[in-house]
Order: sequence, then C-alpha cells, then structure tokens
Amino acid sequence: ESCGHIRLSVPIVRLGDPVMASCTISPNCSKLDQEPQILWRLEDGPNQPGDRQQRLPDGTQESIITLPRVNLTKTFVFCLVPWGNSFQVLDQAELQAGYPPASPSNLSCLMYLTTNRLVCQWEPGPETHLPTNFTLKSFRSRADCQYQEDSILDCVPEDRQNTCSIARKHLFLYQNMVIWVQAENALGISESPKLCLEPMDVVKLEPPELQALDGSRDLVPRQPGCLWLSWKPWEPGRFMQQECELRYQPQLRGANWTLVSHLPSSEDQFKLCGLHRAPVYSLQIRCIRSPLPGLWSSWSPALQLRPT
Amino acid sequence: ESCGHIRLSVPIVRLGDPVMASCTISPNCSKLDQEPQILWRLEDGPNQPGDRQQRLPDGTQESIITLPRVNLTKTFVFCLVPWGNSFQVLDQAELQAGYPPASPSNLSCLMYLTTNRLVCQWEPGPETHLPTNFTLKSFRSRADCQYQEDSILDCVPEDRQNTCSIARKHLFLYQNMVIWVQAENALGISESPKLCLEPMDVVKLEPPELQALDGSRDLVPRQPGCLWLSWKPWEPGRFMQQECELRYQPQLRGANWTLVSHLPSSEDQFKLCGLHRAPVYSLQIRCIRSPLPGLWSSWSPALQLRPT
Amino acid sequence: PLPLPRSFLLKSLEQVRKIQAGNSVLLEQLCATYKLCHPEELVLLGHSLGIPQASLSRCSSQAQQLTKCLSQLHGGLFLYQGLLQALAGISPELAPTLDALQLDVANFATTIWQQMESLGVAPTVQPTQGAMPTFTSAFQRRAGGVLATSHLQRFLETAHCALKHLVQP
Repeated sequence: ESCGHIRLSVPIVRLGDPVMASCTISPNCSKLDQEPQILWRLEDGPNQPGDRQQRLPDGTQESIITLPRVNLTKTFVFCLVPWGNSFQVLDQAELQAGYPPASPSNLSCLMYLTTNRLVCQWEPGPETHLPTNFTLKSFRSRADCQYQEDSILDCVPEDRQNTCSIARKHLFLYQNMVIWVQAENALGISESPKLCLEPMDVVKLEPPELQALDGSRDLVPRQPGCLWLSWKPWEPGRFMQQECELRYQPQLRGANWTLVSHLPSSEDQFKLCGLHRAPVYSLQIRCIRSPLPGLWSSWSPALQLRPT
Repeated sequence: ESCGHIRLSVPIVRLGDPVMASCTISPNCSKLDQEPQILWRLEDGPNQPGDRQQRLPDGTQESIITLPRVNLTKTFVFCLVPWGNSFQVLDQAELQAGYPPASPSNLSCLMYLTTNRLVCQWEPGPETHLPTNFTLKSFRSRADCQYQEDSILDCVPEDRQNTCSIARKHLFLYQNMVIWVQAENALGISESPKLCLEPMDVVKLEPPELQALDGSRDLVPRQPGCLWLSWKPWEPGRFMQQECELRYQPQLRGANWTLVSHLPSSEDQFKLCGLHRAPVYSLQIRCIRSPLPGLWSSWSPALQLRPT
Repeated sequence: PLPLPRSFLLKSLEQVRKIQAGNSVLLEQLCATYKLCHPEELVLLGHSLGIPQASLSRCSSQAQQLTKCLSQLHGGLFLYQGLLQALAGISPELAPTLDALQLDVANFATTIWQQMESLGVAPTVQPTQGAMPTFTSAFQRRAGGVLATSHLQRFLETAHCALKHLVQP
C-alpha cells in the first residue's frame, strides 16, 4: 500500500498561473506515526509545510498547498514526512507549464512537379514550452472555396518540422482546395488563416537554360552589337504554357538591368541587338505560367557574353 | 483465349549454356489461318523460324527452337506469326542467365560497444548477374563450436550491402557462436567458411587518448631528454582489462619507431627518457584486451612533443 | 453554342499536354524495359484480351456538338483511367509513371465532369466502370499497357485538336 498520494488541481498550467496541490496519507500507512507533519518540496528547494493540513473523517491526513505563480516549464513536486532525523519522500508529481499555441502564420505552399508533392510551410509562432502538435489540414472545394467537398488526409509533419508535404494521390491538381495549419497542445488549439489554392497555380517553376548560339558556325548573320540566344523550357514544366522575360546588363559599375518581356518559353534563335560592343553582358531569363495563373520561376544562372 | 504460349526448358540458365523453347498455338485461335508459320525473335533481332514445327494430335501447332549458347544476362524471347504484311506477337518470355553464387569469402566480424552490435562483413565473390540473396546465419555453441545450440535470427543485409549487424538482444557476449554467410540465387546456394567466435573477443577497441603532462607546473621533476605522459582507457571499454604499447619516433627522415610494451591501460604519470633533446617526437599508443583474447585497437592520433 | 469558359479550355489543354507527356514516357519505358516497341504487332493480342478503345467522333471539328463531345471526352478518360488501373502491378520500375498518369487522367475526367455539371449537361448519375480486361500473364499486362497507352495517345491528339479548335474558333 502506497502511503502518500499527490493530486494536482491541473497537471499542465499556463506559465504564471497558480496551481493547487494536495497530498493525502492513508491512515493504514503502518510505518508512520499517527499524524505526521506533511511537507512539500519543489524541485530541489527547501522542504516546506503546506498552507494547511487537516485530518479527514476517514482518518486520512491531507495537506494542501497553493503555488501562486508557476514559473518553471517543468517542476517536480514532492510530498514528504519527517523520518528520524531525515525525511521520506512519499510521492512525486510532475507539474508542466507553458502557453497555448498561437495561430501559425505565413502559411505558403508550392507544388513540385519533380516529386509530384504539394509542400507547405508555416511559422509556428512563439515557443509554448509544451509538446505541441501541428497538423496540415485541407479539403477539396469548388467555386473558389465556398463549399467543402471531401476532406484530404491530415498531413502530420516530421518531428518538430514546420513543413509538410501532401502526396500526389491525395491531390486534385486542377481543383481548388482549402488548406490551413492547426496547432494543439494541452492548453489549447489554434488555427492559421485558411488558404484557397489550386495546386497547379502554385507550381514551383524552374527557369529555362539560356544558351548562346554559336556565332562562328555562320548559322546566324554576324551583326555588330548583337547577340544570338536560344532557350528551351524546363522539361518537367514543358506542358505548361508559359511566358518569359529576359534581362541583361553590361558588367559595368552602376549599370542597370534592361528587361525584355512577353517572350515565348522556347526560342531557337533570338537576336538581341543595340548592345555596346566592348563590355561583357550578363543575361538571365525567367518564366511564369501564362495565361493561366502561376508563380514566377527564379532567374536562370547568369550567362556572360560579349556581343559580336 | 490467348493464342500463343511460350515455354522455356528453364527460365534461368547458366551463361553459355543452351536452352530450348517451344511456342504452341492452340487450334481454336480463331483469327489465324490454319497452320501459320511460327517465328521467333530474340530481343530486337530478326524474325527467324524455329528448328522444327509440328502439328500435335490435338491440332496445336508447336515450334521448337534451341538457343545453343545464352550469352545475354537478360533476353526477351518473342513468338510471332505473319499477319498481312507484318507480324503479330503472340507471347513473350524473359530468359535470364548468370552464374550460381561463389562462396562468400573474408568473413570478419567486430563487436561495437557504442552501438552494442556485432557487425560482420564479407566479400560476395564474382558478379552472378542474377538476383542473389546474402544471409548472415549464426547459432550459439559451446565448447569451441562443436555442437549447435539455439540458432540466432538470420541477419538480412540492406539492399546490395555486403555487411550485416546483429543486435545486442540476439547475442550472448561471453559464449561462442558459429557464424557464416549464405549466398543463394536461382542457380544455386553457397556458404562461406564458418567462423567460431565469442563477441567479446572481437570488440572494436579504441585507443586511449595520449596526453603530455604539463611540465611547467613543476608537478613533475624536469629531467633532460625526458617526457611525461598520461593516458586513460577509452571510456566504453574501460571495464575490459587491457594491456597497451607505446611507440615513439623522432621526426627525422628514416627514423624508426621505438616500442614500449606491456603498459597498463591507465597511467597518470609515465616518464619516458633517453630521448635526444633536439627533435620533436611523435608518440602513439594502442591497447588490446588482455589477458582475455582481443583485437588491437588502432594507434591513437600522434602526439607531437619536444623533450625537456 | 454553350459558353465554355476560357480558363476551362486552357486548363483542359494543359492537362492534355501533361497526360501526353506522361503517356509517352510510359511508352518509352515499356519499349526500353520489355522491348515492346511496336503496338501494331500486338493488334491480334489486343483483340483476344479485349482492350477497349474510346471514340471522339463527336469532337471532330466538322460535326462538333459540344455537349456530346464533352460527354465522349469524359467517357473516354473514365475508360482509360480504369484501363490504367487494371495495369497496376505491371512492374516496380514503371509503377511511379503509371500511377502519376492514372491520377492525371482521373483529374482531367473530373475537370470535364465538373464543367458539364456547371453547364447543367451532366448526367444525373456518375458513370460506372465497365468490365476491364484481365491479364493472366506478365506479358499480357505489358502488352495491354502498350496497347492502352498507344490508344490513349491517339485519343489525346484528337482531344487536343478539338480543344484547340474551341479556344480559337
């Protein structure tokens, strides 16, 4: 028979909130003298008496203590009795303290055509000091996310990651879906704002590879101050109609980029003229799904060329 | 109802061996004219007739072909019939060829005290060109491996790895075990020679950390041509009684190592004298379980010291 | 004729191109892995296995009756989705390509169905999959794969023309 037993008013409490604890010693706890003084110890603090100790009708001794402000995220609470010239620990309870989760923010998602996965990430918000589970929730929807159709499997991130990826088989690429993050711990639940998106509208597009046409093979007429370029769309995204823009800049201090917009996503021979002959030029290209909605790809790695 | 059916005398054959194939066309194969000429094709080679074609009692047409020497590890065999001015494939069979597994060799095992695993590795032998499964088999034994006691769980290596590790819970550290590797594919089974070992006799021991005693704090009497050293055994192997040896060598071209043997595994103050004063000396230490059987640890990283 | 939203047509064209890309990868893999590179040599087997083909007769530009064309397009996609499902287990190497293709075809069928619903021309009951061929050997499943994907390629070419015609009448 265990002599002492600690009960906490609540095992997990908000940091700074009070908590009440009671320790009861059953009368038939043979080894103890009749009405032992029940003592308390927090972590490795001093032994201290409770706020009050009373004898219950059934002979049980009960001591009550109130901790006005819990300020440790984890506190071991001991219940002890004097024993000869030392003390005996009768029970121990673990008091946890932290904060309810704040709403996760900055939820954003990208569809990766190479892995066929929709990857979302978010900011978890301030530390809660408590085990907090994040779940990426979503459901399919029609007509810009007004109605909920069948919900999609919850996506549970790997340990302590603030990112989750939904596999292709759970996705309808050309249908709207509502997606948000839920955070939950012992002190509460919170949700991020909801996103309404169509996976194909958030494809992570890679830029084409910009190549200089080999001027020497007189494939292209040599014209002073001109450059001949070619590019092909990034293979996995080739099926998407895209529009591209090219930027170029002479490698001179303080030079600005010049932009050429509304270019096709594939070009075998593109002549760029009006360039000064001397300096080397840096050229980059990027594309975006168009006319359907999409995200700009990053700029391609810079091509360094000297005009003819 | 499928019209044609290929049968191989054996689906997996030894490279260079012959194989016989038959293709039968059932009489009730409606779309074909009565006695079509059955043709064969290997991979994307030419269509060729069989060695002989005959009409079986039940009206089935059968063509037999013998491939004298199979020299591809994978060959697709097609059975076709003429069809208008092209051909129709009726069936396809996959002929595999390779070698039975040679006996795995150089089996060696080490017991890692940090991961508590017995890790064995071996050489698989020449390529068999066939899916070949390697399994590390073992059983516990007594009196130097003459009798078999209960066998230990087969250890199946990760894909295509020639190493396998047996978890602590399957091991009796201080009892002999017999251990060997079995290799198996469609053409045969082979076994490596059997090892008889006690896990604790093959511990992978790490050397102590060699340290120079700080001469300045006149903790140790300063004597010309001497060095003061200390070392402590590698923590995880501390429980094992060990014997160590020290080697030192002046950093001069062509200098030889001098060896000091039978040293204890732990030494607070070790005086090494008889050294020339000028050059810097390299010192290393290694240990072995002793008097119980064991394996030498590697040499410790070299300590560079200049004698007082 | 029925007002088909431009975004629906553009999305459908993109889905056709995406499926065509996946489909030709599957055809290449079937050829490279199993040396089954000539669908025309498998016509006889196709008959005996009962590999179905879907028609898009109502989508040819002359006789284009939009509702019937959409319905044929959905019916064909639904058929090929079932056929690709029947091919599951063709081989571990091809499984990723086959799974992605089957999901793309299913998604495209849904896009068409939802548009028919928006136009109020969708049948009240979703179609149910007819009997699919059964394959009794690995070869039959691979040959069925070659035939299904080559039929699907032709089906998609016709669909692409029809949709192109609708986008720029």
